[in-house]
Amino acid sequence: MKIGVLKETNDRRVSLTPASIPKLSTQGFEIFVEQDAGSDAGFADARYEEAGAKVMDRTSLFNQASIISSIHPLSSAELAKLQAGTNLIALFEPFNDPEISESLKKQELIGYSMDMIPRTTLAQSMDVLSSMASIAGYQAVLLGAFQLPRYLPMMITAAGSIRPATVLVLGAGVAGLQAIATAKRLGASVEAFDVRQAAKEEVQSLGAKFIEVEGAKDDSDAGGYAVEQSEDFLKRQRAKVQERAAKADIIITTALVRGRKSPILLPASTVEQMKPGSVVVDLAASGGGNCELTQNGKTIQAHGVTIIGNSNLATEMPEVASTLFSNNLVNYLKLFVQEGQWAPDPENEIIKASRIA
Amino acid sequence: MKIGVLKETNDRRVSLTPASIPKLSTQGFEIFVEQDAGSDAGFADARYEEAGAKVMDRTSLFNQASIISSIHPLSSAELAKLQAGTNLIALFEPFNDPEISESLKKQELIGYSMDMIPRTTLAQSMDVLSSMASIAGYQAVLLGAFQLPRYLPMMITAAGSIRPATVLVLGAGVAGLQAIATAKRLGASVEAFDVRQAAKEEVQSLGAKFIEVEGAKDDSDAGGYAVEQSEDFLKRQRAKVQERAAKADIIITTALVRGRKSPILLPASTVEQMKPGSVVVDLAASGGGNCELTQNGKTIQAHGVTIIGNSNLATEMPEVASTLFSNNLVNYLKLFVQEGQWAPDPENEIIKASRIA
Amino acid sequence: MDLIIEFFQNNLLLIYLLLFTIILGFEVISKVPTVLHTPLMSGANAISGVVIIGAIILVRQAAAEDYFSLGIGCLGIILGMINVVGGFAVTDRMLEMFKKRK
Amino acid sequence: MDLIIEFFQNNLLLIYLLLFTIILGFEVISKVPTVLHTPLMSGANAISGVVIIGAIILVRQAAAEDYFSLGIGCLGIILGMINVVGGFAVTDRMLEMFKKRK
Amino acid sequence: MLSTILDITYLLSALGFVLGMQRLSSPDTARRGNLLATVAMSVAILATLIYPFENAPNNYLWIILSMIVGGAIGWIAAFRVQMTQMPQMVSIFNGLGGACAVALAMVELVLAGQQGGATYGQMAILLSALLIGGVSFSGSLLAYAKLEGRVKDANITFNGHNIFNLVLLAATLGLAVWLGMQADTVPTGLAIGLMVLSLVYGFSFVAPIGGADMPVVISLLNSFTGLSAAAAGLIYGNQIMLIGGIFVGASGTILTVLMCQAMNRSLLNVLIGSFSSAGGSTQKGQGDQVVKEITYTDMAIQMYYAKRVVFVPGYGLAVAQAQKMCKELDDLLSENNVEVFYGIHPVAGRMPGHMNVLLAEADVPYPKLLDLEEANDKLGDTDLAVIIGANDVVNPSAEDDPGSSIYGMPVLQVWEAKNVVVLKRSMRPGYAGIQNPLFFHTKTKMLFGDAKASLQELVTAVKSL
Amino acid sequence: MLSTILDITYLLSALGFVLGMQRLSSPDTARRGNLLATVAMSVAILATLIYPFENAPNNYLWIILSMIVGGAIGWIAAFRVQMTQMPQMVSIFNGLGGACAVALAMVELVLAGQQGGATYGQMAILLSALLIGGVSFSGSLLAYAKLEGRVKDANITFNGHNIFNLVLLAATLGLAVWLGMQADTVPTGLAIGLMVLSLVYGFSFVAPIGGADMPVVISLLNSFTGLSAAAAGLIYGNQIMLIGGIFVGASGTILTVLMCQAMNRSLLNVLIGSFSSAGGSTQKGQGDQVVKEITYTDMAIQMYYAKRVVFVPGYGLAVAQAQKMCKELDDLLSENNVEVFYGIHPVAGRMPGHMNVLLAEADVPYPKLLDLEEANDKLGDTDLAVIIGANDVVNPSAEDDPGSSIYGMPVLQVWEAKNVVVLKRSMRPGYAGIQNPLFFHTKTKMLFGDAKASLQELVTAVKSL
Ligand SMILES: NC(=O)c1ccc[n+]([C@@H]2O[C@H](COP(=O)([O-])OP(=O)(O)OC[C@H]3O[C@@H](n4cnc5c(N)ncnc54)[C@H](OP(=O)(O)O)[C@@H]3O)[C@@H](O)[C@H]2O)c1
Ligand SMILES: NC(=O)c1ccc[n+]([C@@H]2O[C@H](COP(=O)([O-])OP(=O)(O)OC[C@H]3O[C@@H](n4cnc5c(N)ncnc54)[C@H](OP(=O)(O)O)[C@@H]3O)[C@@H](O)[C@H]2O)c1
Ligand SMILES: NC(=O)c1ccc[n+]([C@@H]2O[C@H](COP(=O)([O-])OP(=O)(O)OC[C@H]3O[C@@H](n4cnc5c(N)ncnc54)[C@H](O)[C@@H]3O)[C@@H](O)[C@H]2O)c1
Ligand SMILES: NC(=O)c1ccc[n+]([C@@H]2O[C@H](COP(=O)([O-])OP(=O)(O)OC[C@H]3O[C@@H](n4cnc5c(N)ncnc54)[C@H](O)[C@@H]3O)[C@@H](O)[C@H]2O)c1
Repeated sequence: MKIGVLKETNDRRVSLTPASIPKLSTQGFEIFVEQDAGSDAGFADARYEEAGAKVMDRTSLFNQASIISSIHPLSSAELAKLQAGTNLIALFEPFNDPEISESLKKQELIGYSMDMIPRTTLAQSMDVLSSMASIAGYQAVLLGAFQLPRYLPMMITAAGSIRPATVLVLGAGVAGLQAIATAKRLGASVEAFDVRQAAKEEVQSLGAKFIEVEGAKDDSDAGGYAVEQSEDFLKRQRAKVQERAAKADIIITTALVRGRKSPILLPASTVEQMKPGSVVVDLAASGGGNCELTQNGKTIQAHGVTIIGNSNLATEMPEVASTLFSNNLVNYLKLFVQEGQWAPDPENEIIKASRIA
Repeated sequence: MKIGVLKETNDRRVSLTPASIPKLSTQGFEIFVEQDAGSDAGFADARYEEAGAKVMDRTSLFNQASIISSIHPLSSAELAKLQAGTNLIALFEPFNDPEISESLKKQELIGYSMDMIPRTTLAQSMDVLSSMASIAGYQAVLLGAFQLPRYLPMMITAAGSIRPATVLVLGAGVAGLQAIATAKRLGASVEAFDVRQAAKEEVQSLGAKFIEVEGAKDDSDAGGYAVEQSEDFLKRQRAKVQERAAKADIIITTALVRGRKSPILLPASTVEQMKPGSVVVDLAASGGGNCELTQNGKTIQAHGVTIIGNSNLATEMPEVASTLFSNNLVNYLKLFVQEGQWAPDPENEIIKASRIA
Repeated sequence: MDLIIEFFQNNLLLIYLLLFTIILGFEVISKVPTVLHTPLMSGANAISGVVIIGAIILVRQAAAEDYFSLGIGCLGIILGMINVVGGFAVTDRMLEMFKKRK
Repeated sequence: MDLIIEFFQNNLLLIYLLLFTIILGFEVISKVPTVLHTPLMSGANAISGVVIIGAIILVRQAAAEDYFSLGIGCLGIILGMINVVGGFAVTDRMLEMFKKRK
Repeated sequence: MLSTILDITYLLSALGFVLGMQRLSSPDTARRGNLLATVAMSVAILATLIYPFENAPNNYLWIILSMIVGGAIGWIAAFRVQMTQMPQMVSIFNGLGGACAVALAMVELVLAGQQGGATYGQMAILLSALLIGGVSFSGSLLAYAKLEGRVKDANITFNGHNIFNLVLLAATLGLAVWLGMQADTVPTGLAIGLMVLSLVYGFSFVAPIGGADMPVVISLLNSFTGLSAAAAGLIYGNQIMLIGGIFVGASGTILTVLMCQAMNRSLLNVLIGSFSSAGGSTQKGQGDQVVKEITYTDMAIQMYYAKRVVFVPGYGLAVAQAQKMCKELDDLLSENNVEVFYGIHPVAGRMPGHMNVLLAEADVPYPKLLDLEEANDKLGDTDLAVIIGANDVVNPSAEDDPGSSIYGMPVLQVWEAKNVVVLKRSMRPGYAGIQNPLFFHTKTKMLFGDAKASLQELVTAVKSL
Repeated sequence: MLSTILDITYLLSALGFVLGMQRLSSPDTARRGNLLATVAMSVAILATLIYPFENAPNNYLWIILSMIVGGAIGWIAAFRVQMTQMPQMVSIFNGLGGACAVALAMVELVLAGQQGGATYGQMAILLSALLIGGVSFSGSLLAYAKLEGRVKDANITFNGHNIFNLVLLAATLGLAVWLGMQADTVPTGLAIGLMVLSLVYGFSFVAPIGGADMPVVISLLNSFTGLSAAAAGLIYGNQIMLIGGIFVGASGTILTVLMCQAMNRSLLNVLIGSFSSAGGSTQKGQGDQVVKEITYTDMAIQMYYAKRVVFVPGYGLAVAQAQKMCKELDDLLSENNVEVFYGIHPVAGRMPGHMNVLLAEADVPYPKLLDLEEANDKLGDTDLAVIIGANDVVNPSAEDDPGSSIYGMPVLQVWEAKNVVVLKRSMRPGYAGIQNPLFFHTKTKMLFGDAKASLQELVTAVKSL
């Protein structure tokens, strides 16, 4: 079992960190690491070597490894360079890139997409989406707070009393909850919003206020993922959001519906009403954004409001993000090994769900 | 009494905000505001006009105003344009620019430097240094936390347990204390350090740990400002800092000694020992920095450590910074008005201390 | 000595009673919160005015012309009555502030 | 009726004593924490073994050949003794766990 | 002279009983109180033994032998019995005390018959002692058997039992009154009849009462024994028996009431309403598995006297926002040198680090937070694991039920601890929607209710220790 | 028959006293307890009035008139007196009770003399009543005068007072014993002498005791009165007097001890060591200005029964890290519908927003935080301002002393509230290094100690209300 770890082309993270290498070695893996793979995340090549990996250039790695791990999938150009039968592990996002499965199969490659791991309790230890969302939620608040020209906490000072800022979190999934927790910590008044019915209790469990909109579709059968809501519902929701958003200093949106365009929760008209200087951090930017004005990967100013569109905030904390990804990957790989041999059980629920080719 | 408010050339703040204008008008002031003076801070010209100020260009303002307020002092070129007898209110920092007093006097200008207001309890309401330092301390933590490739709080997650980050604050003045409070809020382990004897209790009053170095010079007579310490003391201090810094994830330094070069609390050798990815935020950068490697106004990487040298972080929160500055200014101006007339009492302790020409 | 033994023999139950009364007095008071010290003292004081009963008995049994007994007895009644009435009334006033809000 | 009045007259002090004992019993127990319910019950039970004293008196005064009294009396002593000794011992064992740490 | 000394000795013994009981009612002094009562009893017995009765045959041999036999049996029984069987033991002891009173009353009745009658007062006293003692005796023995599980309720009760009891009681009392009228002859046969009736009534009285209510019944029977001892005291004109008996009777009664209150029921409800609620208050069945509940005080004691306690918070802690209350409890325990740790499962809560956020807010110091592995290392050597609103993360199915949807997930092995208490509101499952066998584990007790409210109660209970 | 009814009435009255006192010892039931005791007393008096003594002249006119006079005086006095003067009033009442006992004893002594002697037992009883009652009477009157401030300690004490007291006591007791020997003659003159001696001793006994210790002394004298009433009860063979008196004697004694404990002193210390500590425990002078301290319980009551309380936190709150304790107190008060606000001065603490950080950590909701102007608006209508480790920010010099270094700074006008309590450790100044006249203000009381510890005590005290 020879596993190769690639350097990401457009990301500071790395899919495997030196600390994980011994855990894999003992299971019988041989580990190859591309040069400089971890340097942006703070893991020098030397540390990989110390831990027992072989550092090499990308081409030799392609030639030697039978399993290739990366965070982002390889370009189709590079896929073509691989030997048939190679196992690829990455976040293929088949919902967003429906052809990927076909193109892998065409090249007789085996693809495991870690973002397809079911969101069950059992699979938590390999759930990279959770790990990354958690970081994103935390970073979103720090970023928003730094950009905001105001304080988050209340301050009664000799130069005047400053009321606490209001942070509105739309979408209380993993990222949203972490954002709520972080904003609460910084002393903001936090309100949140979600269509899942369980979300209300979850939001309140962090001491924040839940803003209710009646008539959400039941989603208990959707395996934890959000379902798309009716148009009428969205309309009423938008009205309520508009009302609250006008008063919010920071809005963090996280409502990403996989395989669909993100629902617009903040139309331009709402942004217009916001106080100048306010900040929107849109973590759903990659799906088009929950804010109508969001531009994915960019920070723009509109109507005096700073709108940050970034679905990849985890990469801003490359060290911890890589560590968590790596731990998830190690836990995931454990499923594939039977007595030191690469023997994925095709009936295993997790493997079945995440195998896309 | 005609007071003119300038647009800053290199700063997003403004020295007077629209909310303060009525307070001045009722005292008999006429207010002139330079075009676009507050726009970077979120205060459009229209709001000034609504509040009762006249908006005009810089030249007409120079011609009409008898009192000119700004945050940073005017360039000598511009000073030359002013009529003799004009009152200037700004942060002249005479400690750092010892000639300023002479050059103002030469031109027969009257200069009041708000940074020279004594740091007494009575003068708190006009103490801009405190207001700005407080913002800087808060921002320093947000900036450091965002730059840090790790979490600040402890997290036990399915992808591994993350220990809390350690934040070390050197210099527990107003900025330092605010930094301590903010870092504590975010869940970091916070340690701090200062040479003032009262600092220990102050640090502990925020729930942080104080690192003691024995033999600090007594400063109780220095009017609240820090005094320079002996070489031996600094040596021992450096040793202790070195030891703690090696373990810190974020170091925030605030030890600015006015009129002197900032003491070096973090020599290059210490930075070398720090974990890669760690962050130093040096608020004493304008005095040369508490970190040997600090470059004022720049963010650099050294030995894998990010070093941010910025003594002007308050400008990153222009709205609240301007508001606080403006409130301080209004409180300060009250000292100058006797029955609707400009009549500063030369014997007033605060006026006496802050008049530099 | 004999006197004491005799007394003991004759008054065994009385002694039991006194002892138990004392214990009961201790027991009743021992867990009282500090707040109630003064009202309790005041209440106990009013009860100690029970001595008035002796004065009443004295006057009722005094011969109509025994002015000594009558005079002093009536003085006793007046004093005792002040103690009893004033004591309970004052206690009640003190306790007014413990009326429950809500 | 007369019987009762007579009884009352003759036993006034006894009645006081009984009443006060009862109040005392209530008062002593009334503030006990739930934890101590069982040990307290057990302790009270041991004390109720005081009936053994009656058995001892019976046997001591029984004629040496009055085997009926002797036999039943001794049975009473045995039963009472079990109650007393066992009761106190069991109570003590239960209370062991309240030994102070530190 | 000598009799005065005896009187004084008895007086002191009586004081010893009262003060002993008083001390028994506070945990700090309880042990000393018991000792005081023991000493008082010994003194009273000794004084009775050596006081020179006029012309008394004394029969010291008989007495000493009986005392040795009885004492030895009591002593051995007391030390053989297991902690969990204490209530049974108390019940037996109590029954024997009652039997002793019965024995005395019978002898005196027989003697009175032989000596040609007694006064009405004497008869009243003798019959009371007989009756009350008899009920106490047989009732206590049945209570013992029930607690030991030797009899099943179904075998000894029948429809209309309560009515039968009333009739039986009326018959017994009637016989007693009628017998009392025969003061001048004192028919022995009828006296024996009364004794039998009282025994039957005692048995029948306890029969329908549910197993969980036994402690209340024992306490009640205990106060009966006290009263019978007092009656016997009147027979012999003995103050110590009288005072001691009355005192036990009074405090036993109030104790009984308190015990009922602690169970949130009335005494009447316990005695009469027992049929309908038999056993219902302590068990919530789930299929044929049984869940055991724990009271606040019992749990408070378990925690307070433990060496190490591990709190396992879960989503329920967050929902209840109980983190500060949890910290308060922690502080209280830590003050008593209990080691308190928090076992944090990686997926506890609804977001990564959920528990960390909450516990940091409550200022729980970081070193007290153990992650999965550290916690599992410590759990084996833990006296009590307190599960606060966690469920899936402490589910043993993850380890031993291959059919479970979480089979294979590492969980907190709380069942390795000596005892487990689970705080939650109901038997509903957690996020994963699966049943948790932990709740039915032999080591586990449940404390139902909102976590914050439960913790608040526990704080109060611990403070009152 | 009738006498049995009287006996039963007395018995019930005695029960009423006991149960009344029992109820008096818990805040919830105290008022009802007092009522119960009042009723019991009325019943006892009434029964005594109407019971038909054989051949008694009755003298009802005298009796009723005396009762009306005494009752009216007592009633009026009780309602005229101000709340703060209650202890004085109690002291007077108590003294009068003692005087009543003295009167009875004197009459009986004189009668005994006329009737040719008494038994030793009667003499012992009569003399005890005389002696104890006398001490109680004069002692209580002096205690009253002291509390009213009508006598100065210096005027009535002298060096060696304690020794003088011992000698006086010996003389008094000696005379009493000697008089007791004269049971067959009962010399009236000597009896009067004894009465005078006991009055002198009562006076001299109270004289050296410090003003602050008066409540303890009153309680002690109260138990004396109880004992004298009991003695009088023995004279008349009257059980209600006996039981009531003994009961008051016992509970008064334990109450005295408890009061000493609450002041952290021993009874002996109060009675003997009084010279050295006279007045020292309640006053800390500063120049000629006087600082008043407050006890935890008094403060707890003030807070608990207030409508609005404003907390003013300062740097001391931060140093003590008392924010959570402060929140706990807030919660307790809020539960009782007390409005609680926090007045936050802009420069409180050592950094801008210092108080905000701390109070946010303790989860105090933002709307409860008032800034300077809001707080000053509310303070006028506030029952109690609690200053928690703040100093400069509540310094009235800023408003009224132009020479002060902070003259002109706006401060929190806490002195506008009805009462002010300051929690700090000492009289040391704050950051600005200037003295604070607030501490000497008439409305202000100090509670010295670490803020966290003080708040903890207050929480406990409020909970016990
Ligand atoms: N950590 C994450 O990132 C994450 C995210 C999403 C989902 N999850 C999943 O969530 C679960 C977490 O496990 P867990 O043990 O923490 O929670 P859990 O299994 O969901 O159980 C929580 C328990 O708390 C009880 N509860 C709820 N409110 C309560 C209250 N007010 N007072 C007392 N008890 C209360 C509930 O029982 P009653 O209703 O009977 O009171 C429930 O059984 C795992 O299955 C995990 O996979 C985790
Ligand atoms: N806000 C700011 O930015 C800032 C910055 C620097 C300086 N200051 C100055 O600091 C002062 C703030 O006023 P302040 O009223 O908050 O504080 P303060 O005037 O300094 O008074 C604090 C008081 O708290 C008491 N204290 C200290 N530790 C305590 C403890 N553990 N328990 C109970 N009491 C304790 C001290 O009295 P004991 O020693 O007797 O206990 C002291 O008098 C102003 O003069 C202000 O100008 C403010
Ligand atoms: N079993 C576990 O331990 C575990 C761990 C992590 C996550 N999960 C579950 O996985 C699921 C997905 O989590 P995620 O964070 O990746 O969610 P996500 O990224 O899919 O969505 C983020 C949130 O946005 C919400 N949302 C969607 N459309 C919305 C709309 N129109 N308006 C408002 N809100 C909208 C969703 O309800 C969700 O809460 C959740 O249900 C979560 O509980 C389970
Ligand atoms: N009266 C008031 O209300 C009030 C308000 C604000 C500030 N102040 C006082 O004004 C003074 C100045 O405050 P500031 O924040 O502007 O301070 P500053 O900017 O002058 O210095 C920052 C901190 O660095 C510390 N420092 C200096 N040299 C050091 C060294 N070699 N090593 C470590 N630490 C060193 C100083 O002691 C100080 O605490 C303080 O004493 C403060 O308490 C008073």
